[in-house]
Amino acid sequence: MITAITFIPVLAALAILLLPGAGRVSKPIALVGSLISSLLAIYVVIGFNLEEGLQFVEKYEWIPSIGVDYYVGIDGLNALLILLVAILSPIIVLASWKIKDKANTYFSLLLIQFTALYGAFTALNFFHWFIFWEAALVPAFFLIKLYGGNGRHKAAISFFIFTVLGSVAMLLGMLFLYLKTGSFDFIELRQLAADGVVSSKLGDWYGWIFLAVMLGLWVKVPLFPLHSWQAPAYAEAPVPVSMVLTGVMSKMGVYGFLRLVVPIFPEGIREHSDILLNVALITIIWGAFLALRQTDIKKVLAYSSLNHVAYCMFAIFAVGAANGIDKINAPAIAMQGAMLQMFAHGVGAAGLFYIAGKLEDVGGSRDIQDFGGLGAIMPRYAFVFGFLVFSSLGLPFLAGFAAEILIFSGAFALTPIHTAIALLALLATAIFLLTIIQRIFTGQAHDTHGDLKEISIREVMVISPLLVLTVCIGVYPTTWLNLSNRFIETLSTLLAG
Amino acid sequence: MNLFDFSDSVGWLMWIPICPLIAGVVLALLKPSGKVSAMVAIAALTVSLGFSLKAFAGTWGHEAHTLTHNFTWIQIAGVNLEFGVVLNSLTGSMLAMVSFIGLLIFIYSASYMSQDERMGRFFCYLSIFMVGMLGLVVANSVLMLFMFWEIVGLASYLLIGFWFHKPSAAAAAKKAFITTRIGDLGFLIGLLWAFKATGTFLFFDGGVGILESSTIAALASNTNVLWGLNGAGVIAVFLFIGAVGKSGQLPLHVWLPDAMEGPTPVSALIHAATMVAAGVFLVARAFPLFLADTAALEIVIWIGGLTALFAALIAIAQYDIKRILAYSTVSQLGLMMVGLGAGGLAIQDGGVSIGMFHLLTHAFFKALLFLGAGSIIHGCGDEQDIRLMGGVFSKMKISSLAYLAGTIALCAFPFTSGYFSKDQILLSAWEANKTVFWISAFASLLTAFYMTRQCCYVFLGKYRGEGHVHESPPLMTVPLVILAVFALLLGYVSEHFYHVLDYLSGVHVHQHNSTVVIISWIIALGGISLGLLVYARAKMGIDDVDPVKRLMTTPYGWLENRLYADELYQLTAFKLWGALAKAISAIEGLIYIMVVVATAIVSMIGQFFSGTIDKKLIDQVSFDGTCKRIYESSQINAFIQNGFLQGYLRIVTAGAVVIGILFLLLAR
Amino acid sequence: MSIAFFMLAAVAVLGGVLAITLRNVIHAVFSVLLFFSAIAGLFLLLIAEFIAAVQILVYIGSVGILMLFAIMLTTKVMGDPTRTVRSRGWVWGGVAVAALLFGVLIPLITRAGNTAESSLSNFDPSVKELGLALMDPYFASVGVIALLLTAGLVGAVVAASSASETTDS
Amino acid sequence: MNNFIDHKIIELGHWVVGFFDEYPLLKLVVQILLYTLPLMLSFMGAFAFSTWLERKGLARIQNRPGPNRVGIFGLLQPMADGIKMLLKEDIVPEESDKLFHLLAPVMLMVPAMIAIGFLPVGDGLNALPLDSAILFFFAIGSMNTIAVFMAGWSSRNKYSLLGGMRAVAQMISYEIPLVLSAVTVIMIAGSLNGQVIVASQQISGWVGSGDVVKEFFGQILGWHIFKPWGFAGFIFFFVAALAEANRSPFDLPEADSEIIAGHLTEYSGFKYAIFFIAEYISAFAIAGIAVTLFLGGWSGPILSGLPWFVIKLFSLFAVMIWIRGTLPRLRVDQLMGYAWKFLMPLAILNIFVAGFYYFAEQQWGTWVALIGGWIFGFGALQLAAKGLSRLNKSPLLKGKRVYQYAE
Amino acid sequence: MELTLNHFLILSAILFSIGLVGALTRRHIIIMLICLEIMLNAANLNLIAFWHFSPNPELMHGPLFTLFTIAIAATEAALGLALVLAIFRHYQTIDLEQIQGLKE
Repeated sequence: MITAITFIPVLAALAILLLPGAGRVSKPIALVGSLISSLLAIYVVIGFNLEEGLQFVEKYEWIPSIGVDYYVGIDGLNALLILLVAILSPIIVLASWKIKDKANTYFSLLLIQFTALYGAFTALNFFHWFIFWEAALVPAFFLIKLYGGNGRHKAAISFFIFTVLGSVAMLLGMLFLYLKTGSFDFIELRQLAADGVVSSKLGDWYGWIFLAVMLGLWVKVPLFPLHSWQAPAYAEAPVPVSMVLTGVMSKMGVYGFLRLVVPIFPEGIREHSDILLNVALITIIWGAFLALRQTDIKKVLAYSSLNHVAYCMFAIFAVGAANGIDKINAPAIAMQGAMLQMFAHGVGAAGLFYIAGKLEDVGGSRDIQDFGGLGAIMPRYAFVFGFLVFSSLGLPFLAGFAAEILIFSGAFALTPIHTAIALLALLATAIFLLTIIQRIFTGQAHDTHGDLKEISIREVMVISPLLVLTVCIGVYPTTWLNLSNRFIETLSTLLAG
Repeated sequence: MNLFDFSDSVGWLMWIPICPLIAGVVLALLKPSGKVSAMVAIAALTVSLGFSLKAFAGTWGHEAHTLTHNFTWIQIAGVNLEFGVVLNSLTGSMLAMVSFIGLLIFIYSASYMSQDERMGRFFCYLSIFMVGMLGLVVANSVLMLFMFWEIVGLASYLLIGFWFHKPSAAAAAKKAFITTRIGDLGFLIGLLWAFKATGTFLFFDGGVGILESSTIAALASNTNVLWGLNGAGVIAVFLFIGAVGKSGQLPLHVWLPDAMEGPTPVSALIHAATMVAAGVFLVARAFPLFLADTAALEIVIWIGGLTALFAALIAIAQYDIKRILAYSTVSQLGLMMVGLGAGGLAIQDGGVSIGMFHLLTHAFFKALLFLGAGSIIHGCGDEQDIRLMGGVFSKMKISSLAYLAGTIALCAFPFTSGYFSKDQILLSAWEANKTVFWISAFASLLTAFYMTRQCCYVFLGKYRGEGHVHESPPLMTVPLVILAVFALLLGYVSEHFYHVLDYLSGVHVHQHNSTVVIISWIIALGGISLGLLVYARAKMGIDDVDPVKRLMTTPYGWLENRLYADELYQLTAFKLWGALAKAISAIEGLIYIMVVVATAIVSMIGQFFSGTIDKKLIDQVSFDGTCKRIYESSQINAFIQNGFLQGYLRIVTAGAVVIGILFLLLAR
Repeated sequence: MSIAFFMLAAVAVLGGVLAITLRNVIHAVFSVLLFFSAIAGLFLLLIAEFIAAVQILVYIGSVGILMLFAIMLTTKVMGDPTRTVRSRGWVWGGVAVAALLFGVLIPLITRAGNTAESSLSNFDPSVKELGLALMDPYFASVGVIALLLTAGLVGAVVAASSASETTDS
Repeated sequence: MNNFIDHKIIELGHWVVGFFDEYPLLKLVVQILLYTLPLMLSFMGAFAFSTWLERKGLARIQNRPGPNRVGIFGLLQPMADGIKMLLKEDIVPEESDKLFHLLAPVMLMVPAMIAIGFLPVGDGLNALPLDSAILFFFAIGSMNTIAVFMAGWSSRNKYSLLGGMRAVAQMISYEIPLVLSAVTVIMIAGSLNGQVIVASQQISGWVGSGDVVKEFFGQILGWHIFKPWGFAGFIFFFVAALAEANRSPFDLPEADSEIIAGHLTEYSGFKYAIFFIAEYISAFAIAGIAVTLFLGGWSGPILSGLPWFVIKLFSLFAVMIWIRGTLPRLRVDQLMGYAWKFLMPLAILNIFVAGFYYFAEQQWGTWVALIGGWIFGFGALQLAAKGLSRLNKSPLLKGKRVYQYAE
Repeated sequence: MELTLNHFLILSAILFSIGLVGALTRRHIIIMLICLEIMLNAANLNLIAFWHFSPNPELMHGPLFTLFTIAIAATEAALGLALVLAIFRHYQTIDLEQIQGLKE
């Protein structure tokens, strides 16, 4: 079933590229392809039995000699993320309805991207996972390069180099690990790590390998020192691609941590928890404060997504810093908070980028100073924009708040001071988002913008699922949290130890 | 959570915030015309009022009794974060007050905003505000309270910035939201701390809740957790920070005067009755925590007192009618805080009622004042500067009279509602802390003074603005009269209210101290007479210098500029904030440069490799080199293959010779 | 006998040398014919009459004529076929051959040391045995030679005739 | 009859040599001289007589007296011509290649002389009794083409060169039918040696049988000419011989009307004489070979070897003169076409016929072979001849004449 | 002085060298062909000499092979000259120096 989900988009992509007449109808094919796989994914997630562990497992021998097999399965961790991809992919295809030139290459690349994402989230064997991990990179690179804004070349290249370097480090680390432990399988590795085989085998290399593996994910999330690729890449990418990047790609980094680093190197995280915590904190503050000074709306959103994703990492590292489980099981709450934040931010950020993109399409420029007083001209746009801003701001009863409250309540119990500082960033987020609204929607409208046309109902419909979802997550998050409840519980106890 | 069973449990309390929510959603999505939206909002609010009165009636009899109904919001790994509703006398009274005054304001604004084409949107925001406020009041879980608290913040942002085409309004909205947001951070930390310490968010959870005596005792046990406060005290202080933010106490008061940018009903609703009250309500709600730590109460008193004095001083030098009222609200709130703090110190459990009663009375007469001001402004052709008004009394009889009633209540003229509530505060302040008493007393004096100043400016003399002043329509004046009646007569029912508000101990301790009574009389009458003395015959034109200003020009100047509070923030907080941002972006630039340098190095290395090694070594030397050698060598023998027949033969013979010689030598 | 040998040898060498040194091609051809007849004489000396006859018939009779015809056809009518010049770098050719001759051939021969006496006195070769030998063991090679000759004939005709067709001016 | 004269000559020779026994070297020289001098002198005499005979014959054919002033019946006319030749000034063209101009007549004379050596003049009388005499004869025959060419070229005269080239071409192209027709006889006789061939023409059974009639006819009927392939062979051989010797219908090179005297234009005086002599001697040589191959050589019923040979020789020569007198000259392309497209194929066919004849003779005896040969063999040849002649219809008759150069 | 094989071998070697020298030095194609013929004849002479002095000449190897070589030499000469004609027609000269078709 999962293989079907993973490979349907690619088939659609091939159909677009290869079938003779497919060039003109690439859009509907892409939509249909992504819809089918997303419906299947949703069906799978709905059918996910909360009690059991790994389900929908498909395991085939791929390269038996070195223990590489095609191992796919859904457990608590990736159920939510599969759902995220499933929800976002049709919306992203719809969002790119306006792409005209070189449409079929665009849509085939996009579909390949979706396949890579499905694959990356469902893979349970490092080798197979790594292939999809890299595969996700390539189409993104080309999409940015070919269809991005005017600074796209540099952005695409730095995006590519950073992530590839990181993944090379990770690959080396994992290969070394494979050499020592003899297995690529995440589940096995987790078991080995649990009964101390990994740390004993690696001996004094443990630190280095831990660092190497973490580096690949570090760049992807991105965390503080290696984050400079993220903002230009998100800003220069075309709107749907930036939706993919913020919505799902950054979550791959966090997912990687939860899937790879946490179960296999729990001691590593515990040992270096304070450094890691500081880094996460710096990234949070970094994102927030940089966003303050930006005028390009997509850059602001990019930095804000840097900040939001850093919350997840902050939660994970906070769990690492915990010593033992107290009565409120803070590690579990923090980890669940991270999971929910991934999902919520994915939805929210994607919506925000879409709306920001619409501003660029309609208004022609990305600089918020060029606009003003749009509130009167485009009330519906203002409403949707405001709604999404407040959701990412962390307004209660919206997605942002639910995740953040979990993270903070969990993290505060573990590391109060850091969390307090992290809250500072909340304030900064509020400031820069509200300045955007103030700059764009209030005050006198520029004379040139008198003729700006309101965004059509259809465009609002495109992201209506996202809006509805933000409210659902905000009001009643348990439906989403149940999916990962059991898994996170075991994982957090493993990490908090 | 059974919303629909109205039997004993208090689940139905949730209906109170939900009704306006439904109205809000309906208004937002369907966007009906102005009149219809007003009807929808008012209807929803009347339903909530009904429930509120039912709740108020429920608590009338048995004060100390608290009914709760909790349900889990998120359940993680055995730990569940719960929401809940609570019904005790505090909730009941607040519900009644908020919904009643809200209704009056809704009706008032129905007419006030009738010309505005975005009236539907206005009532939607108002409904959202009521959702937040009512939700806040009924919340039993501190998390839920916080969430509604933020909803109130959002609503205030939307309402202040309603006329967003005015840049000042938008800026004010943003400023309001952010300042309250700072306060909220404190609140959030408090909340998290509570959760960390107690493991639950609920106030009353069958003995385990935060406000239950057992947990408070446990909290209070570890002393000197932070800044000399014990466990409970820390949480209390952090919660108080939230209150300071919301109620505009001293450090975070800057947003309140600017909030006047919003339409008058908004100012009335927010800055008189409800929103500002939320802060005080929070302190009241979490009073047991405060009681557990006297230091916390000390903080409360001091901040309250200073705010009162500070705001009162600024109010003297203001010319905008709404701004004066705003500052008076700030100072009154300070007094309420003093009431609570001093009450707590003086009569422990009873302290709540003192602060809360003043809140109730203040809500009424301040709402009256604001609405009155609204109708006066409306009458004077939307003119807000008092120097351009005057002689309104003759034109707008009803509004003026109602306004005067509100003024005397505010000045705590004997036997008005203000007198009863303020008197108690002064009494407890006398008990608790002499200096705070004198500060609050002086503040009250100033209050009386600037209110009379304002009345003289507005009502006496002749009309200094253009156009003609006309009385507001009945829809506006009727609520004024009702409020006036309440403002004046509520005092007599005070005794009963005190009883109700003492939900903690259930009994009301009467404090009586003759000197304090005399002082309060002097304050009230002295202030008014002083005001009349100075301003009765003063020239109050736009260009005339304010009499007080003539006396002490420079300090008056300071006051005019609101004691440079904004500028102070500008210099300190914002500059720091901007510096931090600048520093970070500088570092970011540095990192970016480092990255660029790194990639340059890498590409240089790459270049080196591709350049030297690849090009020179491999291309030239080895690969191309060999090719060239081969080519050259081929050239050589090509030289031979030049079609010159003899050449070939010669070579053949030469070959033969060589072979022959070899054969000779070898075959020997 | 040996006198005849030395005379014929001298004639042959003279013919050969003249053939390669004479500037006039026709004279060269005639000296070659002389050389061929000397060789025929040597064959006779070695009592191989049939071969001598064939040698005369083939070489002097037809190849000589062929050479003359070729010369006639390749020089412009009455052009001066005499102007032939040595090819460039002829010194090297000479040196190479000298080296070959004296360095290689002669030492080889002398070293071989086969000074066997002529043993032909007891055998009078006749054409009949030759004919029989041709037919019996070497029949296949006769066939091949026949084929070769026809092919040569046809080839020469084609090559030459194409020459005649296209001689334009 | 037992060749009485031949034996006598042989004894004479041995006798002369006997004088020089003690000087082996001298003996050798004398022996060589004995072999060569009488033959040469006799043929020189024959040449002189033949010039006279020819001029007389032609004259009689052309109904005129011919040379009758010098000596009786003009017999001394050759002597007169000889003396005239000697006295004539020997003009050598200034441009010509002096050496080869001189060498040409010599080159022509030498092969002619050697050729007559190979003839089996009499029983035991053979100057060069080689095993492959006939082959040698043809080899030597081919040498005189070189001489003709040398003459043509060295006289530096356009006409002489053209004439030389034409003569060379003619001689080469007729050499092949000549050899091929000779091949039939050699094939049947089984050897290239003159004596063996002559012997093969005596019917073995009859010659030694003593019966006078058989003895008489044995000598004659055995000749190859009476065999089908022999007769055809003789005709082809004789025609080719005429061309080889540049005689009569094929004497194009010296055709006066066309290119003056062909390769001889520049020769005068004694060199011309030598040319003339060489030509006649080679004609005699070829006639001699024809006699040996087809007319039984020196064998004859009554007279001994040598006289028969002489008679047969001069009769053939007479036929040549006869033909010269009557047949017109062939054009060059007809000449060439006749050789390549007519004579050669027939000669090859003749070889096959001879082959069958030999096979039939071995299988069913000579008579059957003879009769079958004549009927079938000769018939086939007749048929082939008719077919070839139709095939080679000369373009003249076919239609408009195509000029390659002239308009 | 009796004739021995060496005499003949030396003679044929000399003749062969003469042929070779001619071939290597003369520029005229026909001269080259002539020299070729000379070399071939030298070889034939060698053959016959070896046959003559061989222990069992009756096998007639020498003459046989010489026959074959002569036949081949004849055809070769014929073809060579025909080619020379063709070359002449193409190059209008038979001077080896100019005929440098192979030279690139």
